[in-house]
Amino acid sequence: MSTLAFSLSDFSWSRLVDVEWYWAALASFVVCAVIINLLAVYAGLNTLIERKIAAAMQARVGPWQVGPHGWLQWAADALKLMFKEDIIPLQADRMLFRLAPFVVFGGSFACWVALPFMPGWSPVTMNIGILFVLAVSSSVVLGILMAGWASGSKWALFGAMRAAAQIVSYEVPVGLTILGMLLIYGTLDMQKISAMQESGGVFGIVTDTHLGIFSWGAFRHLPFTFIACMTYYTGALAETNRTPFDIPEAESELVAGYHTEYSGMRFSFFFLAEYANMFVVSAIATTFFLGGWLPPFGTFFSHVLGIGHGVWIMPEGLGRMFEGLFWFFGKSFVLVLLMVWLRWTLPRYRVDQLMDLCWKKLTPLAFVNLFAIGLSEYNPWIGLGLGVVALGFVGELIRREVMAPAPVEHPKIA
Amino acid sequence: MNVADFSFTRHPLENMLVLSAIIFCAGLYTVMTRKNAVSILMGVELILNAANINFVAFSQYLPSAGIHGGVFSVFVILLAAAEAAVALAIIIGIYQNFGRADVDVADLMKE
Amino acid sequence: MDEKTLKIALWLVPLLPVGGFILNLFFGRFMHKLASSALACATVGGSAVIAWLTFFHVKADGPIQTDAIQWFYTGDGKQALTFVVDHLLRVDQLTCVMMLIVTNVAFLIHLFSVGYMAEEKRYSRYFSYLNLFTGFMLMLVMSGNLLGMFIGWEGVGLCSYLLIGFWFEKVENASAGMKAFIVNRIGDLAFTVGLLMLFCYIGTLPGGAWTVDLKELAGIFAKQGSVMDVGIITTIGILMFLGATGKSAQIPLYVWLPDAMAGPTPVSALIHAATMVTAGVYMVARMNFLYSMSPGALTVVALVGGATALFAGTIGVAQNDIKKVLAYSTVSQLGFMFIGVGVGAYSAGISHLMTHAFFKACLFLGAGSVIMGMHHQQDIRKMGGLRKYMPITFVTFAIASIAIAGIPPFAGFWSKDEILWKAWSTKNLLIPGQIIWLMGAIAAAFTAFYMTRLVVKTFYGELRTPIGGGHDALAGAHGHDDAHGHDAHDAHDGGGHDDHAAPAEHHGLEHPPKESPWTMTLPLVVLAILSVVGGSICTPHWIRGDFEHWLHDVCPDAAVKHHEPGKHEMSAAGLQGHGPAAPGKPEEHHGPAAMEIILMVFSTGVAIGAIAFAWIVYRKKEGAPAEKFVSEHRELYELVRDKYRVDELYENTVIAFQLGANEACARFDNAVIDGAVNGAGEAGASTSLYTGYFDNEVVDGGVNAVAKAAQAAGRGTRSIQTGNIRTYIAASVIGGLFVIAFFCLWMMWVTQQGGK
Amino acid sequence: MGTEELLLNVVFYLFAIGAVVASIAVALSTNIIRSAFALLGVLFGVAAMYAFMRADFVVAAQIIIYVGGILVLIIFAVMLTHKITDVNVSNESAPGPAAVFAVLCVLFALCVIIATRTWDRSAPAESLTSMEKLAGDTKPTTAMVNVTLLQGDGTTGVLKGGEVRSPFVVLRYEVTQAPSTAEAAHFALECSERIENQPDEKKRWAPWSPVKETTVGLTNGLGTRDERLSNLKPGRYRWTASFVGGQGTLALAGGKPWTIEGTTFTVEAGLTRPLGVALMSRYLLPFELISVLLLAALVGAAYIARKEVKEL
Repeated sequence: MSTLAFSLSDFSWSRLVDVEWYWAALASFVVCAVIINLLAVYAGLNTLIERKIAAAMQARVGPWQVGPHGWLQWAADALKLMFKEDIIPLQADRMLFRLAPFVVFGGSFACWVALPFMPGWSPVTMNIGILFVLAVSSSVVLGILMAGWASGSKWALFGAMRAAAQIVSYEVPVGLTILGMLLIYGTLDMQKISAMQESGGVFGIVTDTHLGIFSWGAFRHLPFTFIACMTYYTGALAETNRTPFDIPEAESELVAGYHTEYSGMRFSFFFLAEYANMFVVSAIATTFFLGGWLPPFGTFFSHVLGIGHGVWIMPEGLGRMFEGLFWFFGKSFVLVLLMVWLRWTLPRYRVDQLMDLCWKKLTPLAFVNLFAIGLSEYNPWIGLGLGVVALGFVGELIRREVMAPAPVEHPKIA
Repeated sequence: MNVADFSFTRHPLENMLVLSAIIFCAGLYTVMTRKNAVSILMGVELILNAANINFVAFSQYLPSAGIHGGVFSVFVILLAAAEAAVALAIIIGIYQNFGRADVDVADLMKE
Repeated sequence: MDEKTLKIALWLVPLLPVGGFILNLFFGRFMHKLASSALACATVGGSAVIAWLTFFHVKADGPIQTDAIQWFYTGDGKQALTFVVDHLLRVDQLTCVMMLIVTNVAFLIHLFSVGYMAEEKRYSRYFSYLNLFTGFMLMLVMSGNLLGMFIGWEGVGLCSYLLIGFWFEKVENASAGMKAFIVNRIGDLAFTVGLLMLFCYIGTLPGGAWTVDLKELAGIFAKQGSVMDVGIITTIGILMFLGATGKSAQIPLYVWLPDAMAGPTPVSALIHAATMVTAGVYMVARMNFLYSMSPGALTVVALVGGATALFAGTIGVAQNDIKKVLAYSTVSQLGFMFIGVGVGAYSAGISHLMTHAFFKACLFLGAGSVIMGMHHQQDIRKMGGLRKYMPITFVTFAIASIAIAGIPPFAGFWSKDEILWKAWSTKNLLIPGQIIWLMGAIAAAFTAFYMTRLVVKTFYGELRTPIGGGHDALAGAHGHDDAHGHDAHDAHDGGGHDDHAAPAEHHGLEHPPKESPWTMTLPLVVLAILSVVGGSICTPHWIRGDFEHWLHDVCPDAAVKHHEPGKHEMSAAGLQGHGPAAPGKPEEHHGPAAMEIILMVFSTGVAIGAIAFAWIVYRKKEGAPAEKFVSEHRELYELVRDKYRVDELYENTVIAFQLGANEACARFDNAVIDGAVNGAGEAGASTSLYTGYFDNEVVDGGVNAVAKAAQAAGRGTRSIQTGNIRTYIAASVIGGLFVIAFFCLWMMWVTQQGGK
Repeated sequence: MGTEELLLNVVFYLFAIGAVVASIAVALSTNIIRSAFALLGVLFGVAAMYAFMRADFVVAAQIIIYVGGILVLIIFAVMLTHKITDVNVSNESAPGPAAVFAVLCVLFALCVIIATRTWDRSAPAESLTSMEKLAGDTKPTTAMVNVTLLQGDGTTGVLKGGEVRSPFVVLRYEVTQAPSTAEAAHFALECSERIENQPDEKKRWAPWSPVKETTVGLTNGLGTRDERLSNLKPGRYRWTASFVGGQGTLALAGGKPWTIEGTTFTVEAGLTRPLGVALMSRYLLPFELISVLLLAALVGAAYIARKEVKEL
């Protein structure tokens, strides 16, 4: 594939159908517009679903007025946000205050162009896909810091610094787990990563066999890849500042965190960015651990439905592509809903507990996991042995931690 | 036959060189004029980036240069990270000892 | 077990006890007593089982040896001195015998110790030492080369030292252990010299090789025997025999053995009666190819053996400590064995070794049982009438005594008589064998005498120690503690038993002596049975005895033919290992020589006579004649009782000389060497005075001058060093500018040149 | 110059000028926080430059490490060393005509050198060899297949001027050697501008020299494919055929009316794989040393900061 990472002619459109450059440009513009609106609608629906789930879990009704059963509430909210007055505090650094939401939103939105939505097609196909996603999403931190500082408010600033510390810290275990999975796949291209999960698995002992969901990344080297999946998901929760790691916007301590001072459209940008981030991390989890756009039953459905056959990489008909799209979105959205569920289930961590979890538990675990996966890739039988040992260890850990939980240590007042 | 003309003909080498020169000069000016240690650190980062552009440019435009430039740019980035960590620790030390983060206050060894 | 497995399992024979030693040494103190003793017994029993399996294998199809594991090597094939030493265990018929004796007797004695040491506080350590000894002994007898044998040789010495001084709280015990060790060192020095001489001689011999492997050595002796120098061989033989006298307590190095009785009685039984002290005999038998070549060496061996047998026998008559009596009888029996090997009848020597192992172990264990029953009373004058109290001990003890006294058909008779007959009929010596025979016969008589005396004084008559009352409570408490409270106060309690009867003397017994537990009586019974029937395999060949054939392949009886006076030459027999060879082969076809029968009858008569005499003296007449004899020849009695004052002799000669030499060396050290050192120191001090001036003035002056110059320079240039970063950067930038400008000019110049 | 090229130029200059402006803002801004965020702009601009130079891995490293790590550190340091609640953190500088003059001198000197220096653009001998040598030693380059359009009837002849009668030719390529493990073989054909109007050394100052790139096909196994190749201008072309993970032959077939003769090639695309190979093979020791140094820096920074915190 072309090595030019960000050039217009890299759009798969101009590769599939051979068009003039302006058609390509138009197509790319259309794609971006579609994705942005998709994102907006998705975020709105997501808020609505979240509120509904919260209501259900708290035995409330939730939004009810607008539309049948309140199903249009999100649109109303969007309208309200659009027409709300945009307030900038006097203390604020106006330029940065204006700039910050776009940096955050841009950072989380730019990740979408690299996601492998359907077989053989991403908005931009680049051979450093996952690296690009990690890189771009790391600029969200800057946006948050910018916003927090530019607001000129203590709450915002503390929230921002908390968020920055948290995100930067939790990038370590996340990066390590992704590194371990890259050891298995040997490529950065998320399309290829998705395609490679169609066959192989069971500690790499069977290589070219199609094993359904057991060829997915999460089941490649049990239990390590599964532990990696868990670690990644936990770290992703923290990176998106979701409960139980939402101390940056802990409404009981800081009013609303770094976007306390924001209102109206700028606030909605943060809002969109958060939900976009949720989807992005879920999509990465899907791509790395849950087989990307692969259907859970391999090519079974396709054979039954008679849409195409054989290789997944090259699209053989739009039916195949949209089936992949369906599975991709389905898996990712399940993960997003899991986030929502967790948010209304778990209590919030304290700051020291948060850092303790990251540096003393997740990071060493990710390191060990990395080595274990490397060994398993080096020799499947070593991997099997390690796996047995690790399972015993995990069982012991569960017996000790879960069945007899350690007493909560109270914060030391200096 | 000249390979280089055809491998990367889009952005001539000189563009990159001039750009890196400008960034380098900006960093130099920062380092020369700032009092604040953190700002000086920023200037140093600018200079490093300029150097990196040169490395990558020569490595990518001149086939005879080989891949060494690319490798070196990665090394430079890593070293910049280490340098930033240590430098910032020192700066915080200075700030907590002198109450300011200026480089001029830490001249005790002059006497 | 098939051969392949057996080859592996052979390693276990020595290694199992060593493993038990390690476990007991490090983890013993955390174990329950029962556990550690069970561990020890189990390891030794395991090697015993393997030993039996090996024995059957060897009986079926010949010797077996493990695969060689390279130990070390010198040189590459090209250099002059090139040889490889392997870890190698070789089991032939001789090794089989020794292996069986060691493992089984050791197992029985381990079992005995379980009961005997029940109240010992260093229990696990005792068993670990015992295990270590067993391992070393097995290595000694099983090793395929002289080096491994030597390591075993030294190792058993170490273990005997450790176990003699086991109750080191008492000075006597510690010094006894040290005495044993030092005396053994003297012998081992000679042994080492002999080994090295042998090594060098065989290495430099034409057709020889640098080797320590016993089989290769035997082969070389077989091939090159005719060209060897009998003088050197004799020297080597005598040197190695000196080592044997150390280890096996022969004149002149026997003095350590009686003191070695300071150790626990089972140790005396195992190490100082059954196994270790026979190492010398085994060595001579193992090196038979060497001894068979030199009548001189054989003569020395036989003479020393006979002398020792006689000498120790006479001493045994006058001892009153039960263990001392047994010790001297051990020495004299060892003398018998050396007579056997010395006259070239190795099979006879080894057979006596075996039977002696049986009955002497039985005797010692019985003595241990008696001592236990008498609450650590060892003086036979205080005993008597014990056969009522401890019947099993009495019966076994009596059987063993009859065996050692040499009454047919007990074991001792056959082996001893074999030895005597060989001594009479031998032609291998430089002196007529009848002399040796005479010594042996007298010694046998003495043996019968003092054994009877011992039995009578111990088991017959009335108990000569008051029971129950008749002594103050304190002493009673003391006695009680002696019996049981080892953990209570160890200082002299550790040495309070198994020693001279001293501490137990001034009080009686609290309660009458009782029979020992089964762990102690079972070994007694087994050993007694063995000492009855054990002799059957070493009966003469015309009574279905085939011990000689059994050992014939390994150590055939020597037969030196005298071609010309002074030149001795081995017959083919026994030098090429297998295969029948005319002269060396035992006469098989015809029956016993008439002389042999006569001698048998004679020696039996002598033994019976001696027994009867002793019985009359000590049983019928309650020892009155002995008293009379003593009162008449007081000084003779004291001379014998004090073991001919040999210890004092050594004290005044060897040790005195040694101490004087030490004194002289110390004086030399103080006067000359220290003086020289101090003088050097003085000289250095006086010179340093002057060098000090030079240093302070010139060197330091120069250094200070440099420093001052640097200081001045710094003071001059410090104004440049404003602590201001910006000035530094500016300076560097200006410098860089200069560089760039120069670069540009140079490049223009270059381009102009190129233009032209 | 084609319109798409113009567009790309615009993008390029956008990023470049953005980077320059941001760097000048870093140098001159009176507000240290603002200069920190200007540094963000510089970093992104430089990353874009790397992207234009096709150093994809360096782009990712630059953004992850600089933006995600160093810049956050810097901003934290700023906030820890100032009274962070007031928005305008003064950032006094000592601007002087001397400094400006010196910097301008340096800039001028650099530009002079860049303008007058001529670089050695010759390819090393092994630039066309197999993947290992490419990855190990020289920069990944695309093999040049010098092909000429031939008459359909087989009579050769380099086209000069004139018109290509058909708007497209059919290119048939087949994979003769299986691609390496688990990686689809990517086939790309890149047709540079005609040789006749190749820009010369002077014109290289011009920011752009046009190229039309067409990715011809994509397969993950042996086989033969036909791809339509369009908008060819008449002339003699150089084709860059890049073919990852396998070998194949290229032949423009169909013969109506043009055919293209091809040769065999093996090509590595992108900087990621060769960088990895180089780091693990030739630069292994420096790589390890740098990792050790990073660890030392981590410990040292933690130590210094921790000590001070104790003193507080």
